[in-house]
Parts: sequence; C-alpha cells; structure tokens
Amino acid sequence: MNRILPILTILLAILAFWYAAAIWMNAPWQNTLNGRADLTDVPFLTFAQQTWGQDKPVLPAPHQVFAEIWNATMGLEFTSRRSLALHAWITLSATLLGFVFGTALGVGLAVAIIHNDASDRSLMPWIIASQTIPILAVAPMVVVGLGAVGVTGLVPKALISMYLSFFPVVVGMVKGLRSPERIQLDLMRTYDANPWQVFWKLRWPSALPFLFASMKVGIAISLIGAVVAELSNAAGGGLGVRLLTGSYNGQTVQIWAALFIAAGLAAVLVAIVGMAERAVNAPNGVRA
Amino acid sequence: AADALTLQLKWVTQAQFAGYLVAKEKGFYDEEDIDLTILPGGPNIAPEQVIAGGGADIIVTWMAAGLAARDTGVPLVNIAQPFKRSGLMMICPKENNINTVADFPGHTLGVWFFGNEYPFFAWMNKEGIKTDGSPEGVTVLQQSFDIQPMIQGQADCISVMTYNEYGQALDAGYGPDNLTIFNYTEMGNDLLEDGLYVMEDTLDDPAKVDAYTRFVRASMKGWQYALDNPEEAAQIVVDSDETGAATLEHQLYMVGEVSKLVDANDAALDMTTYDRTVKALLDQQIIKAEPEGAYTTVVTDALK
Amino acid sequence: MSVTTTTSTTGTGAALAVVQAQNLGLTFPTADGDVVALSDVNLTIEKGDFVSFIGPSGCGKTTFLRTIADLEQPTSGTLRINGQTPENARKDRAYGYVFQAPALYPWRTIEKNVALPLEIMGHSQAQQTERIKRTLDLVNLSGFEKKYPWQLSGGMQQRASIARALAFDADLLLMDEPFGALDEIVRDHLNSELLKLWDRTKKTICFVTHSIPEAVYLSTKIVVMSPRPGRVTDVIESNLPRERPLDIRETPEFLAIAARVRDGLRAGHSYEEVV
Amino acid sequence: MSVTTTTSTTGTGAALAVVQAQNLGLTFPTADGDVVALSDVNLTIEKGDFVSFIGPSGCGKTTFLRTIADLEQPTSGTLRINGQTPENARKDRAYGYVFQAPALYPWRTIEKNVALPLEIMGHSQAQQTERIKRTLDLVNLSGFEKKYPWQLSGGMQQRASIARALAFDADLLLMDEPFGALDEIVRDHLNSELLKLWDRTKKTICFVTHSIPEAVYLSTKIVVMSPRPGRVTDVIESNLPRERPLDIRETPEFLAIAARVRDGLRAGHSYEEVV
Amino acid sequence: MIFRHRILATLGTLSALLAIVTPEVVLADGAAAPAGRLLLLPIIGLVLAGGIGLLTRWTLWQPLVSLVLLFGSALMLPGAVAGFAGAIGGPAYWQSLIAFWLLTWNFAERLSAAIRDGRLPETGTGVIIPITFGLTLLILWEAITRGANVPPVLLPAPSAIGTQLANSAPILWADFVQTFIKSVIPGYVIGCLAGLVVAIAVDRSPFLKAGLLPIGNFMSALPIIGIAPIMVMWFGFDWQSKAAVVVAMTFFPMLVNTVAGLNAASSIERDLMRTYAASYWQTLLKLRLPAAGPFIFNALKINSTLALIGAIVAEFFGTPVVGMGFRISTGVGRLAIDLVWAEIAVAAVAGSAFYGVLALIERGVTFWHPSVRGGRA
Ligand SMILES: Nc1ncnc2c1ncn2[C@@H]1O[C@H](COP(=O)(O)OP(=O)(O)OP(=O)(O)O)[C@@H](O)[C@H]1O
Ligand SMILES: Nc1ncnc2c1ncn2[C@@H]1O[C@H](COP(=O)(O)OP(=O)(O)OP(=O)(O)O)[C@@H](O)[C@H]1O
Ligand SMILES: [Mg+2]
Ligand SMILES: [Mg+2]
Repeated sequence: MNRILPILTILLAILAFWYAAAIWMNAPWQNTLNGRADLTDVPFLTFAQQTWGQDKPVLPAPHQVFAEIWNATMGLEFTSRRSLALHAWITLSATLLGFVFGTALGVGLAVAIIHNDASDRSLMPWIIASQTIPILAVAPMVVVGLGAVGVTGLVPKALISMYLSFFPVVVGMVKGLRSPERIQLDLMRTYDANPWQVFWKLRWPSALPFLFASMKVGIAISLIGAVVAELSNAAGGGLGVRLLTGSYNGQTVQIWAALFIAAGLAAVLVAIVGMAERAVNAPNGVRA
Repeated sequence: AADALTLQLKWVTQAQFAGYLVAKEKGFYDEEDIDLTILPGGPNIAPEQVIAGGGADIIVTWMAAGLAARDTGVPLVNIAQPFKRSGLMMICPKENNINTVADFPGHTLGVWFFGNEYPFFAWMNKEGIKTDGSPEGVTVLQQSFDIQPMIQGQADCISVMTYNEYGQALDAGYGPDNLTIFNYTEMGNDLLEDGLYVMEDTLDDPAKVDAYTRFVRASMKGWQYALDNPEEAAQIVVDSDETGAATLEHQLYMVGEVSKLVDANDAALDMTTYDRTVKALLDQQIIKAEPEGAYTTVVTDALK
Repeated sequence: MSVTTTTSTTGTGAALAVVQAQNLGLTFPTADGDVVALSDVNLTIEKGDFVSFIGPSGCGKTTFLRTIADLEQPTSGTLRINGQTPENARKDRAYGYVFQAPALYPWRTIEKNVALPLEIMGHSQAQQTERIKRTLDLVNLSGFEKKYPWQLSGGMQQRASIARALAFDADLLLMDEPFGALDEIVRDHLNSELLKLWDRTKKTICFVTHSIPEAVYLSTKIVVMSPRPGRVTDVIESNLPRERPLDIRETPEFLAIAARVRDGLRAGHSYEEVV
Repeated sequence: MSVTTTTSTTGTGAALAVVQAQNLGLTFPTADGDVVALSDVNLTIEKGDFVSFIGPSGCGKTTFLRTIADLEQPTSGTLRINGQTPENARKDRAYGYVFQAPALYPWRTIEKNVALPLEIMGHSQAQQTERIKRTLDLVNLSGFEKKYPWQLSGGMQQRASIARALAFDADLLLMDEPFGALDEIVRDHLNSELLKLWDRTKKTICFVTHSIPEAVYLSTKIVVMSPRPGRVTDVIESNLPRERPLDIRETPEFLAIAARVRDGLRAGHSYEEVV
Repeated sequence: MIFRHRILATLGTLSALLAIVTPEVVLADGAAAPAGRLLLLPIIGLVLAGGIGLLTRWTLWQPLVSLVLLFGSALMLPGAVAGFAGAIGGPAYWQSLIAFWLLTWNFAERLSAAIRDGRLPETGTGVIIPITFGLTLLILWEAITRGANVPPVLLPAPSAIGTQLANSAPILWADFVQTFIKSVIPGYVIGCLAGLVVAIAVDRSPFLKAGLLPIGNFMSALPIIGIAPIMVMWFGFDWQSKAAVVVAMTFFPMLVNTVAGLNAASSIERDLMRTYAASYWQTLLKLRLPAAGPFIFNALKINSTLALIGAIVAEFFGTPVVGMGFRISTGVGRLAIDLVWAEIAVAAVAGSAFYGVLALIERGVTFWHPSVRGGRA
C-alpha cells in the first residue's frame, strides 16, 4: 500500500497538470473555432470541455488518449490492422530480437576489448564513432540496402535495434569487466588461472551489476531503434508506423496513443530486466 | 509462370495510388500474367534509391525528382504518366494578408523537401523571389507532412496536396473563404507528378518491355475501375493499408480529388508539361543538361 | 645487523633453494616521486625452511612476497623460485598465497570461496568437498560454509582466506600477516596447527608477522627488515628444535632469539629519533 | 566468570556512565537462520574508563561497538550513551570510530582523508592543517600526506585511519583492533602515546584487541566475551596505576591480571573441545 | 601472445602471396598486364621480406621496419591486383583484401604488444593503432564498393565522400553550427543536469523514489522519435525544439546511472559518515557523489552520442532549411548520397571528439577507480 500511495499522488498531480496544460495549449485553436462559429462568452467550464474534446488537439486530454488506447487494443480483434496491440507486438518482436543481438554483440565486443590490447586500441574509438552516426539517416539506407539483397521484414528492424543497443552494453561491460579490485585479480594470478577462468569466476560476476544497468538502457534504446526503423518503412506496420501516419494526418490523439503504448512497453521491458537482475542476484547473495 | 514485378510507391498506402491497389485487388495484374508486389513508401524512402539498389522494378515518382536522379547517374526512364495535372497547392490563411505572389516577401513558407521541393523553387525562381530568408525574399521552412505549421502559426503559408492535406485543412474549418490558395496547375506552374519509371537498361530486354506494357495496361484498367467506383476503391485502399491508419472517409475524399488529376484512358506523357518541367529544372540548375532519353513511348504506344 | 649472515646462506645449496634473491630491488614510480620499496635484497630460502619476515610497517614485506609470487616485477637484481623465474613458478602453481586483506569474493559463500582454487586447478567434485571440509575444520569455521563473506567477522574472513590458501597443496606458502586479526588463543592454536602441518608436509613457508614471539616460535629463520628504502638488516637462524611445545616460549634460548629480533627491529626503526 | 562482577558496576553512578547496556541483545537474520551476535549484555562504562574488549573472533566485539555507534540496532534490551539514545549521541558527535578495516576513500589523499571529519564538522582551514599535521605525526605518517590509500602498505593505511579518528577531539573513542596490522615496536609506541593522550584528555576509550598484554597494559577494565551467542563472561577491573611505564608488564600484578584474562578467554573458547 | 602474432604473420604473408600467384593475375593479358606484372615483383619481394622479418625477432627496429614494409605492401596489394584488366572483383582481388586485413591486424597486434612491453611510448604511438584501423576500414570500404560495384546511390565510396566534404565545407559548417552548437550543447547540458538533479531528489526522498521513479521511467522511455513531432509542434521549427528532444533523450540514462551510482558507496564507507553524524548533503558531496563518479561519467558518455542523434533525428520533422538532419533528409531525397555521408562524417567526428573530451575528463576525475588505475594499483 505504501508503494501505491506515492505513485497515485504523483499520477494525480501529473493528470491535473496535463488537463490544465491541455486547456492552455488548445485554447488558441478553440478560440478560432468559436470565433468562426460566432460563439462568444463561452463559460470557462464549457470552454475547458471544448478544449478537451477537440478532434486534432495540440495536446490531447488524457481521457482522449486512454479512450483511443482502449478502443485500439481492447475494442478490436488482435489481428485487425487497426489494433494497437498488433502493432505493439510487431514492434516488440523486432525490439526483442534486436536486443538479443545487441546484447550478445556488446558483450562479445567487451570481452574482445578486455582480453586483447589491439582490439581495445583499435575498436573502442570506432565503436564510439559508430554511435555518432545519426541512425535515422542510415536506417532507410539499411532498409533499402537489405531490401535490395532480399532481406526484409523483421531482420532489418532488429539490426537497427541492435546497432543502438549494443553500445551501452559495450561501454558498461568494459567498465564492469575491468571493475575487479587489484587484489582480486592478483588472487587469480597466484592460481595461474587461465583467462577463461578469470573471466567466469571473477570478471563476469563483478560485471553483472554493470551488465544489468546497461541492459536497462539498452532495451529502452532497442525499442527506439525498432520504432526508428519502422519510420523508414511503412510496410509491415508497427508502432513507428502508427506514429508516422498519425503525424501525416494530424491525428495527435493517435500519436499520443502510440507513444504511450511504446513507453508502456519500454517500462515493462525495463521492469523485466530488473526482475531478471533480482533473480540472478539472489543466488549470488548480493546484499539488497 | 507469371512475370514477377515490384512496384515502389512514392508514399504510404493511400488513394493517391488507388489504380494500382485496385488493379491488384481485382486481379487485373493476374489477368495480364503479372505477379506484382507493391511496396509502400514513406517520408524517408526515396523510390529512386530503391530502384537504383535493385529493390524494385518500377517506381512511382514525380518527374522533377526522376530527372534529378537521372542527372546524378540513376538512368530512370518514364514509361507512363497517368497523372496529368498537379495536385500541389500553397495555402495561406486570410488573416496573414497574403493575397498575391507579390505579398510573399518577408513571410515564412512551409515546403516539403525530399524531392518535393522542386516545383516550389521553380515557381519562386520564375517570380524572381529569393528564398534565402532575406527581407526581400521569403523564409523557407522544412514542413512536416500535415497542416500543423499553419494551425500553429509557425508558417504563414504551407504546402498541401489537393487530395490529402487540403482535406485536413477543410476538416479543420478552413476553406476557400478564409484561405488564399495558390494552385500550381492553375498558375501554370505545375510540374509533372506521379509517373511510372524504370531503369534504362531494362528497356533493352524485349521481354521486360512486354511485361511493363502489360503492367501499365492492367494499371490503367485499375485506375478506370477506381474512378468509376470510388466507394469500392476507397474500401480497397483501406483494406490494403497494413498500418491501419487509412480511414474510409478520408480515402473517399482522396479518390474524388485524384480523379481530377488522372486520365485513366491515356497513360502517355503530355509533352508540353514535360517541356515545361525540363525547362524549370534547367533554369534552376537542378539538372545540368537537357535530358536525353528520359522518357520512352514504347510502352504507351504498344497500349494503343 | 650486517648482511654477512645473509651471504653465508647464499651460494651453496643453490640446487635446493626454493627462493633465491640477489641484489633484488623494486621501485614504485608515483606522481610525487619514486618509492624505493626494496633495495639490494639478498636472501636464500631452502626447502623446508620456515621463514618469518618482520619489520616496521611499510618496510617492503608485502612487496617482497608479491615479488616472489610474480605479482610485482623487480626493477633490479635477480630472483629465482625453485630455480625458475617467478613467472614459471607461478604457472607451476608452486605456491599458495594468503593476502594481507581477506580478498574473498562477495558473491561466493565461504565454501565456494575455498573451492575457487580447486575449481581452477581442476579438482574433482568429491575432492573439493573433502578438502573444503578439512581446511574449514582446520581454521574452525565449520558451520559457516553457507555464509557470505560480509556476514562474517573480520577474523573469520581472515581464517576463510587461510583455508582457501591451504585447500590446494602448494609446496610453498606465502602468508602475509595471516593471524593479524585473531585472538591469542586461536592464534596459538593455529600456530601449532601450522607447525604440525609444516613438519608433516615439509612445506616451505614465508610468513609475515608483527609478533616477535610468533616469529621466533614458528621459524627456522627470521628476516628482519627496515624501511626507506626497504632492505634486509638481519637474518637470524633459529636453532630451536623442529618440535616445539608452546612452553618453549619460556626457555632462555627462545628469549635470547626474541631479544635479538627486538634489537634488530628497534635498530631498523625510525621511531627512537622521531619521538 | 559469572556475571556478578558486572552487576556490581551497574546501577550506581548512572549519572556518570558513558555507556550503559542492559540486557542488550542483537540477532542478525540470515538466509540460513538467525545469528545471535549479542545476547544479554550488561555493561557500564564510566567517564575516563579505558575498556578493552577481548574474545575469540566472531564473539560480537565489533557488533557491540557498532551498536554503541548506532550503526546496528539492538533487537532487545536498552543502551544509553551519555544518558542519551545511541542515535542522539551519534548526532552529538560523541565518539570517534576506528573501523577494523581502514575504510579510506580512494579518491582522497591521506591528508584529505584525515581532513574529512574536520571538513564535515566545520573546522577552519587553519585548524584543519594544524590537526592533520599533528595526528599524522602522531602515527608517524608524515611525508605520506599526498599519497593515495592504494599507494600505502596495510599498516600505513590502518595508521591513517587512526589519525582520522583522532583528528577531531571526541570524548569517546571506539577502536576496533586499531593496532592489528602493526609491528611490536610501533605498537608499543602507539600504545604509550594512546595512554598519554587518554591520561591527558580524560577521554573514554573502548578498545578491541586480541593481544592480552596490550589489553592489560592499557585498560582500567577488561571485558572478556565469548561467542555463540556473543555474551560478556567476565569484566576485570585493573588496579594498575594510571601512569604505566612499559616495564610494568613484567610486574607480578600485571601478570596476574593477564593470567585471569587468559583463563577467561580460554574458558569462553570452544577450541579445547574441538581440537 | 607471440605465438598468435606468428600465426597471423604467416597467414597474412601466405594469403598475400596467394593473391598474387593466381592464374587470374599471372596469366592476365589485359592492357595493363605487363606494367602491372612489373609492379608485382617488388611487392612480392616486400611481402616476403616483411613476412620473414615478422617471423624472426632480434631487435626492436627490425620488426618495426618489416611491419612498415608489410603494411605498405599490403596497402598496395589490392591496387596492384586491381591494375589487371578484369581483376577487380575477381577472386584474386578479394584474396588480396583478406591478406590486407590479416596483415593490418598483425600490425596492430604487434604495435600494441610493443606499447604494452614498454618498447614503444604510449603517447604518440597509441593513436597510430586506431588510425590504422580506421584507414583500413576506409580502404576496405573503397575496395568493396568498387569491387562489388555497389551503386553510389546506395553507398558511395569514401573518395567520393571526401571530395564532397572538401567541396561543401561552408554548407557543412553552417549545418554544424545550427545542429551542434545551437541544439546539442544546450540540450545536453540541461538534460544531464536535470537527470542528475532528479536522481538526487529521487534518492533523497523515499516518497519521490516510490512515486516518481516508476512514472519517470515510463515517461522518459518514450521513444524520442515520437516526441520529436510533438516538440516541433510545441517549440517551433528552430533549434529550441531540437534542444528539447535532446533534453528528453539524455535525461533517462543520466537518471538511471546516477541512481545506481549513488548506491555504489560501500556500507563501511557510509558507516564512517554515520559516525560523523554527517548531514545528508555532506554525505552526498563527500562520499556518494565521488563514488557515483564512474557511473555519472558513464551516462555523460552515452549521452554525448545520444544527444547528437536526437538533434539530427528531430530535424527530420521540420526545420529551417539548415542543419545536419535537414541536409541528410533532403540529401537522400535528392540522391545526393555523398553529401549525406559527408554530413554523417562531420557528425561522427564531432561526436567522437565530444566523447573523447569527456573520456579525458573522466580519466582525470575518477583516477582512483580500479578500472582507470588499471593494472598498476
Ligand atoms: N602500488 C604502490 N604504489 C606506490 N607505492 C607503493 C605501492 N605499493 C606499496 N608501495 C610503497 O612501498 C612501500 C612498502 O610497502 P609494503 O606494502 O611492502 O609494506 P609492508 O612491509 O607490507 O608494510 P605493512 O606491514 O604495513 O603491511 C611502502 O612505502 C608503500 O608506500
Ligand atoms: N551483517 C551480518 N549479517 C549476518 N551475520 C553477521 C553480520 N555481521 C556480523 N555477523 C555475525 O555476528 C557474529 C559477531 O560478529 P562480529 O563482527 O561482531 O565479531 P567480532 O567479535 O568482531 O570478531 P573478530 O574478532 O573476528 O572481528 C559473527 O558470528 C558474524 O558471523
Ligand atoms: Mg604488508
Ligand atoms: Mg571484529
């Protein structure tokens, strides 16, 4: 209960703020509309209701967004193309695939960097440089390029997710794998442990907290990657496509609904990583 | 077996491409022994790039973009031109006090880029208005693909397509009485829009040319059917849209508007508009030289 | 207090020498100048020796042990372990090391910490279980197998780390103040256990301690060091018998050696002048 | 060995009591069952007392000190520091604590580590400089002001942490094996320095040690503890004079007390049965 | 170590020879054949000399010289093989690229081993390796786009991008100012500060932690692409909306990392502060923030790249007609792909420099952390 209460309080505060902001931001357009309809002296409450009920508001009111989410998920068959649940699933599958690729790649690179001087020196600067390439610029080219060789559907999206999500994993893991104290490494040296043993018995356990912190960032970014990839290719659907088409048609409510589902998805994914973290930590006896 | 062809659209699935969608749905391509895949586009998909990379056989694009691509070394050839007129307009709310072109200087205009900017710059070039943001010129904004910049007051005039964003403006309560409308076709500033383009080297292959011909024939049949049965066409468009964003009402409006631009009986290129397009591009130095072989009539001739 | 005692033990019997240091020196470069941790150290430790190192804090005892263990590289002189380079000796797993700090891995239980070297050296599961039990018994930690290091007191952690070093049977034991955090009773107990073990297995032991009675009680050879720069000032051979009951500590021979160690220690100390 | 000696000191003079524990108990819940670290501890420490705690490892010495310092919460009984709750006493900065491990901050130099409590308690810059110098001199670490903790030997780190606890003048000092990693000479030196300090400033000192001579030499009161569950088995009042030259350790009075402590320790020990 | 070097060297030398001694090359009879064959002889000589030099190691300079020779010949290999009519894209061509890769890798391995052993100084020599790696990538890229005949509108060759980079310097500079100076920097500063402050607030108040952290996670996990059009709607077309996107994008990593970092201080370190009855702020400033340093820098570094991406992506949704994102999106539409890549190159250089500066500061500030201290305690 004392976990729920703070959340509810903050939520209520946000809702109140949101409704107020909706009045404020939608007012100019509502004034134009009322002006056109020769409506004057609209009482404030009515006016507020008007601003909360616009078709294409600048800022949709919360209930509009939630009604849209409800209608577009519960109100429709899952297989319907209008179903946000379907689109969320499409995005989710690309996200997960990309996240798995990205984590594997990130861990693999971190391991190479830790164990090989030449990789450390040559790879690290370029891994960083790779992230400064604006992904939305490259995404369409990746999609087009892969399309040209016949790879379409989930994989191009997952590759873009991977491209974004491997980075926090590399950075975090390099740090984590280097985090053991000197004396802990010395101990391994006195046993003449081979690199493999040092890795599994020392570096990996000490890097786990870093890995999970990175994975939390990584999975959120992976979702962004999937959405970005969908923005470049309207075929196949997904939340990104819903954002895009919503934006063409000025359907702000639709944009917000897709955004909320995406954010919800991200929150759930991050929470799942958090749960995995706890599950892994429990047998390792890490103090709460 | 049927000839497999891939068609890359210029934009998302909507009634702008009703002819192709209807023809596919109605089996007109099957009748012509064509196995057609339709790839929707989007704001970040350049059809010219897709076809150059081998991702498509035929693309739908605007003539200006097609010729510009040809100029940069992607040898595109126009094989048919179902759209005869331009749907592009610039609209300005009356309260901004823009009534003629002469009122433009000092204002902010929203323009779409990504290959859609050529008609605007050709027009401004013709009028002698600078586009560098100087006081005697206009300030250009890269506009999003909706009418928000006008509603938000971020731009004084925005670009719209008669069949799409203009409809949004109408929905939002704008109309001829509170808008100043600059219609590119009516001003005689229109450049050719949706045409069908293929790679030049494929035209050396008679079998390919034959396939293109059958494709265009089926497509025109699709257009005819769409214009004759707007309601059914709109429904087909909505059903073809995998994103679930298309609404029947809006697509119906779009079919109606598109029918004013398309000539379903004649796929051939109209040479006057072609020449004007080429001249405008040359004037602006968007293309460096008079294009050679940028269109072919083999396909449309074969249809007759 | 001269190095003469040292030289007498070098040279001969090199074949049997477990540790042989000649003119060994080690300097740490730090941001504000070099620290000479070892300088001109000459020392021979023969098989079966029990050598205690004693000296003021910061005199280089740990550094010397670390150099033997190939954890630091000498900057001058030569060092041979079993006639090999320290690196090869380490690769032969020639020694077990008890660090000055327990250095237990926090994500492993005590039992698993002790198992660590056994896992690495590829002992069978059965062997592991047996050895863990035996060594934990030895340091009186039975019953704490499943606890994590941070659930143990400081002394218990130190005992766990001793168990870990004893678990695999290295011929050379390097122990850096292993009993520092233990009370006298446990210490006496572990001292005599260690002596028994040493006598039974003929191991060679290098042992850092701050307790003079402990050093004298345990050792066949006591190395007195002095700081800044770290060097060996005296090497005292003990002629006490190998079997040593606890009350040997009251005999005059014992007290004589202890007195010599204390003198050596005091001489090497900078205190008298400072205070 | 009964608790009678203890009760004699409780009750009266409560007004002066610096630490007063009544039926104090503390149990740690762990994954595989509760660990009773302290049970039914009754103890009164008066102002100016020098109390040594001695007992086998794991008997709860550290836990008791931590409870006094308000770092652990007792699960039963009452505890009063200067007549207040431990929490209020802590907020009054009633004590300085020397941990069993040095716990120096790796990003601060030695000097800055010693300055830490002074900064927190808002001493002026000049005062800080003066006190840092004085306490680092006291523990003989002058010249290492600018080094980082990981550049010092174990004993030097421990001395730095003692300096840190002495730098601000708390009336109550809680010291958990402060001299564990130091050699006999330094230890003797610091012992007598500590005694002088105590005599001069009339501080109250709680001191955990494993060395019986050290406990007897320093203390006015020696608390012997025994483990599982941790409890006080004997409280020995020392009648040695406040002024104590080092050679007091050879007097019969001294040896008598030491023998009593050793007996108490051995009795509380589980070893005799185990071995 | 050394064993691996030898294997690499042998493999590299062998595959270089293999590339040259293919029927394709030896029997080639194109116009360029006689001249090309003449060029081959010295290359074979170089490769052999270099290879033998690599396999024997007497002095310091000797392997170095042979490395340079080998690397030089490796550079020339694809070019020489390509010199034969029709050899571009043939098996010999690809073979020579593989050889080139192996030899370069060997070069990097040797060089870093020499630095590690102290045979070569870290400063100066240290940067040669990443530069070599970058050059190798560029050469491979150039060779592959040519060899596989990749259409320039899909992926231009680095040479074309370089030309464009030189020709469009003023445009690129204006875009850089608009995007990097005006949008990224303010957004980054605000976003990171906000993340830090909220993390501290969240950490301070259990109420906020319980209430705000889950909701904050939810809110800030909004895919930024989605908020970009909304930000443009709210803050206008100019840099303000881009900066807003950058703020939103950098906030989450900073929050998560700082919250984790504030828990990084060990319990004994906290106990020490407790014994001083240190106030919350004192504990924060003197213990928890320094201990959180490595985590905060982690976020700062991640954010340095995210910020740039965020700003560029936001420019896709409406801009004045300047800015890196604008140029990239319109460039694709105009098939000016080499300009697009020139812009990307600028972004990559700017981002890497940004990151590099942060990494340097990190080394200075968190010098005490084992991961920075490295092997030397
Ligand atoms: N990594 C290091 N960097 C710089 N100086 C160091 C380092 N390690 C040790 N030293 C210095 O070397 C000297 C010897 O240190 P060492 O740890 O060997 O002392 P010790 O004899 O073991 O002392 P103690 O009894 O206190 O453990 C000290 O002056 C110490 O400051
Ligand atoms: N955090 C903890 N969780 C569980 N058990 C603990 C914890 N801290 C201490 N203990 C247990 O409490 C008992 C007393 O520990 P304490 O540290 O007080 O011993 P000590 O007398 O200081 O021993 P030493 O002389 O070895 O330092 C031990 O059995 C220990 O295992
Ligand atoms: Mg030491
Ligand atoms: Mg303790």
